[in-house]
Amino acid sequence: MKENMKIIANRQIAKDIYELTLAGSLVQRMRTPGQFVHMKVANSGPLLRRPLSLCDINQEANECTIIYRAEGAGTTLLSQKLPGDTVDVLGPLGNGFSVSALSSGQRALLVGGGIGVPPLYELAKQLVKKGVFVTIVLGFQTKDVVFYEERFASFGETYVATVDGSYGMKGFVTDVIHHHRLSFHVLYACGPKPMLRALANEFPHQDVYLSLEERMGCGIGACFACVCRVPHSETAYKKVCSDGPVFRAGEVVL
Amino acid sequence: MKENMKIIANRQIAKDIYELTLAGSLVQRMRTPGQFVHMKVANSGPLLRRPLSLCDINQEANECTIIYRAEGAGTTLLSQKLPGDTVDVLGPLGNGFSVSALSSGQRALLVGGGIGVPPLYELAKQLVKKGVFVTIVLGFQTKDVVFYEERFASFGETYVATVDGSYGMKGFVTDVIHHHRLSFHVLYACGPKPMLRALANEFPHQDVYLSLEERMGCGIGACFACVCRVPHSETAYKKVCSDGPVFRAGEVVL
Amino acid sequence: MNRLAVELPGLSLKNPIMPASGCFGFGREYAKFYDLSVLGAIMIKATTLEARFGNPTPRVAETPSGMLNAIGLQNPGVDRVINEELPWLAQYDVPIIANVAGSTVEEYVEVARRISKAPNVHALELNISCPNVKKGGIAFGTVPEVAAELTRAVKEVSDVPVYVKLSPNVTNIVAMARAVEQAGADGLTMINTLLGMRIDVKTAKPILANRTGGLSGPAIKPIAIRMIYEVSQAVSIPIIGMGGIESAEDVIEFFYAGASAVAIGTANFIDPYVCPNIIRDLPNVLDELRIDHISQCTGRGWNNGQTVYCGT
Amino acid sequence: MNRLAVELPGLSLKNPIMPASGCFGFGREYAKFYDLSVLGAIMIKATTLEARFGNPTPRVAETPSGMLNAIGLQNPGVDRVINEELPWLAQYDVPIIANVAGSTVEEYVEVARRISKAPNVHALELNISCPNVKKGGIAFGTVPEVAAELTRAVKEVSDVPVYVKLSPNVTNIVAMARAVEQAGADGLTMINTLLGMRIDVKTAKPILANRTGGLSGPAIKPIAIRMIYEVSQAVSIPIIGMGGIESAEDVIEFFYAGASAVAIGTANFIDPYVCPNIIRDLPNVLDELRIDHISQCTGRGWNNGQTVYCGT
Ligand SMILES: Cc1cc2nc3c(=O)[nH]c(=O)nc-3n(C[C@H](O)[C@H](O)[C@H](O)COP(=O)(O)OP(=O)(O)OC[C@H]3O[C@@H](n4cnc5c(N)ncnc54)[C@H](O)[C@@H]3O)c2cc1C
Ligand SMILES: Cc1cc2nc3c(=O)[nH]c(=O)nc-3n(C[C@H](O)[C@H](O)[C@H](O)COP(=O)(O)OP(=O)(O)OC[C@H]3O[C@@H](n4cnc5c(N)ncnc54)[C@H](O)[C@@H]3O)c2cc1C
Ligand SMILES: Cc1cc2nc3c(=O)[nH]c(=O)nc-3n(C[C@H](O)[C@H](O)[C@H](O)COP(=O)(O)O)c2cc1C
Ligand SMILES: Cc1cc2nc3c(=O)[nH]c(=O)nc-3n(C[C@H](O)[C@H](O)[C@H](O)COP(=O)(O)O)c2cc1C
Ligand code: FES
Ligand code: FES
Repeated sequence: MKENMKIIANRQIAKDIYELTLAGSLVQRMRTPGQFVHMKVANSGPLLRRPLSLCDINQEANECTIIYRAEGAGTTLLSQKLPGDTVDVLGPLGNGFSVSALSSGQRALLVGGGIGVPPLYELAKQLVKKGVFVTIVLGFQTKDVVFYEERFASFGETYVATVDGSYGMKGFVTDVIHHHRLSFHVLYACGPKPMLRALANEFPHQDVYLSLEERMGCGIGACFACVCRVPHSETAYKKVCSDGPVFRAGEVVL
Repeated sequence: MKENMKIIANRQIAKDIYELTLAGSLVQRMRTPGQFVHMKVANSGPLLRRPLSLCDINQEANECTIIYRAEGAGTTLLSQKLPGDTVDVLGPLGNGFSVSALSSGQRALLVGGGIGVPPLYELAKQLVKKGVFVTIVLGFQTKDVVFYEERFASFGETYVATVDGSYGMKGFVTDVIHHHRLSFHVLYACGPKPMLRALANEFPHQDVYLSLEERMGCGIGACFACVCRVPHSETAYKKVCSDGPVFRAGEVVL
Repeated sequence: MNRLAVELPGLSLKNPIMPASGCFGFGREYAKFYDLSVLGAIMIKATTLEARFGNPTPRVAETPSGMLNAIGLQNPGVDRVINEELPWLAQYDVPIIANVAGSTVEEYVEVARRISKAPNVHALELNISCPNVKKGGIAFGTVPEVAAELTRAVKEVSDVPVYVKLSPNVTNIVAMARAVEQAGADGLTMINTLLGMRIDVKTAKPILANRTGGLSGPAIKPIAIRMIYEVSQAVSIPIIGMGGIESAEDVIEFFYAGASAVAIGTANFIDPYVCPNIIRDLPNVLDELRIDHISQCTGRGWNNGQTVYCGT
Repeated sequence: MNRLAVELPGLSLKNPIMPASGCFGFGREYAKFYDLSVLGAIMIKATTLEARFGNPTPRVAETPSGMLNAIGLQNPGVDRVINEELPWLAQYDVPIIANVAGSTVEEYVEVARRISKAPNVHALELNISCPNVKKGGIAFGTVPEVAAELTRAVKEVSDVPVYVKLSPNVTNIVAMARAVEQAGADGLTMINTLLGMRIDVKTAKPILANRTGGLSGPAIKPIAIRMIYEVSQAVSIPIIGMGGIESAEDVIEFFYAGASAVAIGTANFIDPYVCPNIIRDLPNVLDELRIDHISQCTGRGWNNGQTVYCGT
């Protein structure tokens, strides 16, 4: 469950956005899109691990890909790592997106916001492989930070929105969905909480899976840092790290 | 006085002993053997800088060499650095060995113990250049950690002692001096305090320069971490970092 | 001879390494990484009378060489701990130290009474020092008389020895230690977290929803060492030390300061294998130091090799 | 408008950045690196009545993201500070805050009386919290009444405003702050170091010759932030904050917590240019945050933009 994985590539693909390819035997345990790894970027760096989603799993090559935004101390340090270096990876962790919720011929809508986009890539790959039709809506702040549009386009119709209108449609992912009247059997989403809330409110009677973020300690369910409430209970809870990060809309309080 | 110097080479030359070659414009300020640099080995590594002596100064090539023992957190991290990496160097600091204490044709005895050996190298170089005859006595714990014997031998008669007798004469540097009845106009020494004390006691009436070590905060004279007492005074002091590290025997209490 | 075996009131430990309360849940998650029977003991998560949800999130924030937490004593309540967690833990050959918390003396007493009867609970750890709850918690941990009264009340009902967990957020830790020793504590555990805070530069808001939280991790190690050094010279009950331990060398440092066993908290989050790794490394470190038995390390920082607390 | 200018009792600061006492000597060394006139102020090394040698060495030890020091108030005595150091500092356009220490009330009073008359001393900083001296020092810093009495006595003789430097080694920092405010303190500086210790694993001896020392550096930053956050809401005199500051962002965090100016200690050892670098970076950080003036940051962590202490 823990390995010093080898960095195969670590390249910038948009402003502050990096694509990291890792090799190691842990890849053989990685199956489900939406699962994440808990990464210690350096021995002498920041104390805690950083949760990062799996973006692409390639078991034949024994490689996986992660896309991250270099923002704070840990991810900035990570962005300086070179091919050949290693990083300490714990994972795969958590419960990912349910691919089995759909069968061949059905329609999935995948909605990603900002740095919530990456886990949708492996999800799209697995759904398409299964014969599911996917439509993808990606929301970003601005043109500079858009990534993977063409990659997603190879799986299905792909729409991009930017908040400032500098690329694609101006507005939010919900605007895209309305504008194009996109429909689906199952909706899968990952991104900032306001986006997830909007989607949950928009489609209260449909099958919606949401991937949540929360500050983590252990990443494995032991420290109770990452809990969220369950509707209609004072004490019931779910842990984002081990019960999630993907929940069915309605399962937890957003 | 502060520069991110470039690592040209960082190679192991004995057990846990590394020879680090740095390039940068700071080298142009480095003149005196026995001076040291205060080095921050990594941005995200240990908090404090590490004092390390200049071993070789090559102003034509804009390079200097430092020899260090990988022991604690900082020096171990340093030993993992690769050519092309940079380290944050403050220096040169302190007052080094007085080369002008001798004139051409006179005799110098250079005595180094363990990781106190390095600064004697630049000293020997400068003395020989001046026409001074140098004799060198190097003491080490054991054979594994002996370094630079041949290099010193090119400057003058060089004797090695090891505490366990695994190489050279068995015993301490003072044993070598006695055994070979070595004499000198000026003695220069760097090494552990017991060795320095023994030498000061041995030659109370001669010109003896000793390089001291002390745990440091600032390295520039501001924090009073590294003071030593001055004989016959309750309050007088010298700072190892800025008044030393080299003192005349008798100048400070050992 | 087992060089790591340690005898403490109520506890025959095969080694002096145990996960610290709140950093190991009830063991279920770490059991996926290794066999819990290798541990000296397990300090389970703080237990209160009723189930508690705890504080809103974010509950953790990173700091230089440390972390802040404000979990707020989330736990399923003493009865579910007794009925669900402790029986599950009983499959492992490892004594349990039950961390007891509450808002009133009565609550502490009731939790202690019930949980001390569980067959695999070999000792209680009185959490008088949790900085993350409004009522109780830290108040009990900062006034010697209040701590003493609580200790006395719990001792009266407990079927097993009682360790009191000291808060470092006090002017005089020795006074706290003496007060609870006098009141009958069988041992001390120290230190709990230091009260700290971080404010987000972008939003100007505290990062923790609870605003303040408890600082743990390597950053606090020198404070823990100092306090254990002071307290161990002032009391004659044993100390289980904690605060920033990451390695076998750290364990030795805590023993030198005066600890007779240690607990590992935050480091479990960084490396889930840290406890078994330390247990593996300790004999080698003892070899290097030419020390036969770990207990000989206790108090060496001040006693130069005399015997201090050495079990019974 | 100077976006960094700050008005505090006795101090018109061109910017709120000053080196902390004991981490900058009397400025001579850092003057080789940059023009001291760029600084908001300078807190000079603690001064006692007579010259003091201080503690034996080693006097410093490294810890995770921090350092311990036990210098022991080494200084040349108040008269030499007045006759040699302060006149030398007068060549720079920078107000001096004189750190006053002593073992008795009388000693504090005498040092304060003399040094407050020096023309470039614009304020005193009463060091009631140095953990590294046997007598006085920390005793004054842990009992509110004792601190208040000392403050009152010094206020009576001082020609300039008096700031009291609080020790974090207390149960109730707010009580200390209120006591010295009541006694007439014009401002607070906080925090001094936390008492800590390290023991050498090889020798089993404390690394510091003095055994314990004061913990400073980034490790203590969350504790400083928490204490300033608490105290700034409880008093109405301004706070000069310190404890682990390394960057302009850290400065903002201290202001948000409630500081009106800050001091930089340990970071000077890591980068001698840290103070001028922070002064250079601050306007850019204010730009990013869309804040006009640094003073608007004070207390934002709890007051959401109301005005708190804002000079006179
Ligand atoms: C399940 C999960 C999956 C994620 N997947 C991705 C991904 O694929 N790509 C990506 O760029 N980011 C992802 N994130 C967010 C990512 O974890 C944070 O951006 C990252 O931890 C920030 O670290 P830092 O060193 O840049 O920031 P710092 O500010 O140095 O972080 C300080 C502390 O806060 C925590 N933290 C800060 N921001 C967040 C956040 N948004 N969520 C959780 N913890 C945070 C850090 O983990 C660390 O403990 C994911 C988060 C979660 C919970
Ligand atoms: C003027 C001077 C010149 C030196 N020159 C050399 C040299 O050329 N080659 C070399 O190998 N060593 C030299 N040393 C010793 C060297 O500074 C220490 O070995 C080094 O700081 C240890 O760092 P670490 O990260 O390995 O140890 P750690 O144990 O991680 O160090 C912890 C802290 O203790 C300090 N420290 C530990 N040991 C010493 C020591 N012996 N002297 C001073 N501070 C210490 C460190 O600087 C650091 O602040 C010199 C020391 C001084 C004072
Ligand atoms: C996330 C977290 C939760 C904690 N919960 C508890 C608790 O429930 N009861 C308790 O007594 N201590 C609790 N603690 C304190 C630890 O048991 C320990 O005393 C402290 O963290 C210092 O050790 P460390 O630095 O090794 O983490 C908690 C600490 C952390 C980090
Ligand atoms: C080496 C050293 C010496 C110090 N000397 C003094 C002193 O003489 N007087 C004083 O009030 N504080 C002294 N301090 C405390 C600092 O002024 C400051 O309050 C503390 O270090 C926290 O700030 P920092 O983390 O930025 O260093 C000293 C600190 C250090 C590290
Ligand atoms: S991060 Fe520890 S329980 Fe989820
Ligand atoms: S190391 Fe600071 S004065 Fe010498």
